[in-house]
Amino acid sequence: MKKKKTVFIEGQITSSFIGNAIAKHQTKTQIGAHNIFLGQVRKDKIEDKTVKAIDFSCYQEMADQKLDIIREETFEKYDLTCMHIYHSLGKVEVGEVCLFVFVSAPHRPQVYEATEYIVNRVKEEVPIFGKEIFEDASYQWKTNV
Amino acid sequence: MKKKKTVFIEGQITSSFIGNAIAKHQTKTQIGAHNIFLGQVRKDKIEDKTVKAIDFSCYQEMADQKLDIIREETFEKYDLTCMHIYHSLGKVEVGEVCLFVFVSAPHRPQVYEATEYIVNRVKEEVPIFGKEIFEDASYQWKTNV
Amino acid sequence: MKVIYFGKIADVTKKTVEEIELQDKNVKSLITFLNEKYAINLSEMQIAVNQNLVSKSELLELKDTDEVAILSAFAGG
Amino acid sequence: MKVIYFGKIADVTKKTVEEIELQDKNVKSLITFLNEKYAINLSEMQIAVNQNLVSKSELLELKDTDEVAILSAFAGG
Repeated sequence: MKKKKTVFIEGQITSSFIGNAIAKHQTKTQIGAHNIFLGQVRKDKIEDKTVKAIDFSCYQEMADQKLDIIREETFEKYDLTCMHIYHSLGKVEVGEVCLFVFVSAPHRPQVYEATEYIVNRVKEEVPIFGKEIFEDASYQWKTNV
Repeated sequence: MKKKKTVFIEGQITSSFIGNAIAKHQTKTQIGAHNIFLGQVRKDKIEDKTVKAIDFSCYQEMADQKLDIIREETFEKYDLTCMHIYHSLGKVEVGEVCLFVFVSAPHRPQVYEATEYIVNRVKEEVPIFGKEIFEDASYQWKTNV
Repeated sequence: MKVIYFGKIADVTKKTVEEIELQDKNVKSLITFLNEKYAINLSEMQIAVNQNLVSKSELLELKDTDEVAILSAFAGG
Repeated sequence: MKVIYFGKIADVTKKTVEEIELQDKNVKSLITFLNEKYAINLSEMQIAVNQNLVSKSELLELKDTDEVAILSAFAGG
């Protein structure tokens, strides 16, 4: 049976978590190229309000299924040694990382495109919802456009 | 006067160095997307020999100039908030990271291509030399083809 | 039929799960129900049946054993 | 004229810097010198004058104040 991947992380994805993930790949000596995408919560201004944090939630059963499909189809499409996707749930403050996509391959040509492909599919297909919380404690629901 | 950038690092680029670099960008709240490329020394087999490490050296005055040009032209070409390039000098063992390119922008569309552009130019234009040291202590000079 | 709500939808309905009895058990009449009870517009919702998005114009039949979810716009990343 | 060597070139010449006297102070005769003294082929070297690569077919004049560097293939990354 396939090991269940832990994709969702409560709160921000810390820089030390990312550093550890990189360190763990040093034993995979067939790898020559890593590419990493990080989504960071931006201090957006919307009209007169300023984003302070995003509160993420998800439809977990569907999200897990969609992430499995994305993983499978990415491996079919690109020659990768490994790939990892992590996303925050709950509150992530401005400046903190909420998405971490990590792609590794023997050689570099495909790693950039593979990363972009994964990030786009995660944004479009995975049922994750985000409440943009403003500095005055009001909020609005974020949409990926 | 422009602050001199430290690009060259003695030995491997550690995962904690990379983690720290990520952490430092959390105060830049206009950033929404980071893309990171890492070059890792691969355990290549060349005929019957196995690579154990690469010993890097460079023509520093020329390398610094070329890196300045690459930085400048990347900023002209892509809408980035910041970018960093780090490369190892001296001995880097198999599994260790020798190149770290870090690109950040408000939005994600250009970060992948900008990273690829920088990595390609670093490999083609910066006078860095590498001795591939085999497990039997013999060596050969690496070439980027 | 059990229907689950996510994101902005759950915010509007003020619940995350609801037992709904429809005359015609299909997607169309579920949309009508949501529109009438909560004033949720078609454009604001996506419908997943057993974890797969379905077309909102479909007359797809819904079974009591189906997992039916009403989702607002995705916002991951 | 001072010439500096890098990478495999320095490995072959067994030095990193050398004072060279050429009859004709230009790129062509420098290449000839390196080929005769060290058997370094044209295809194995790149020539930088004042930190910029120059064409190896050029008859570019070299001044004593120029920084002339002979480089092997680049291998960064």
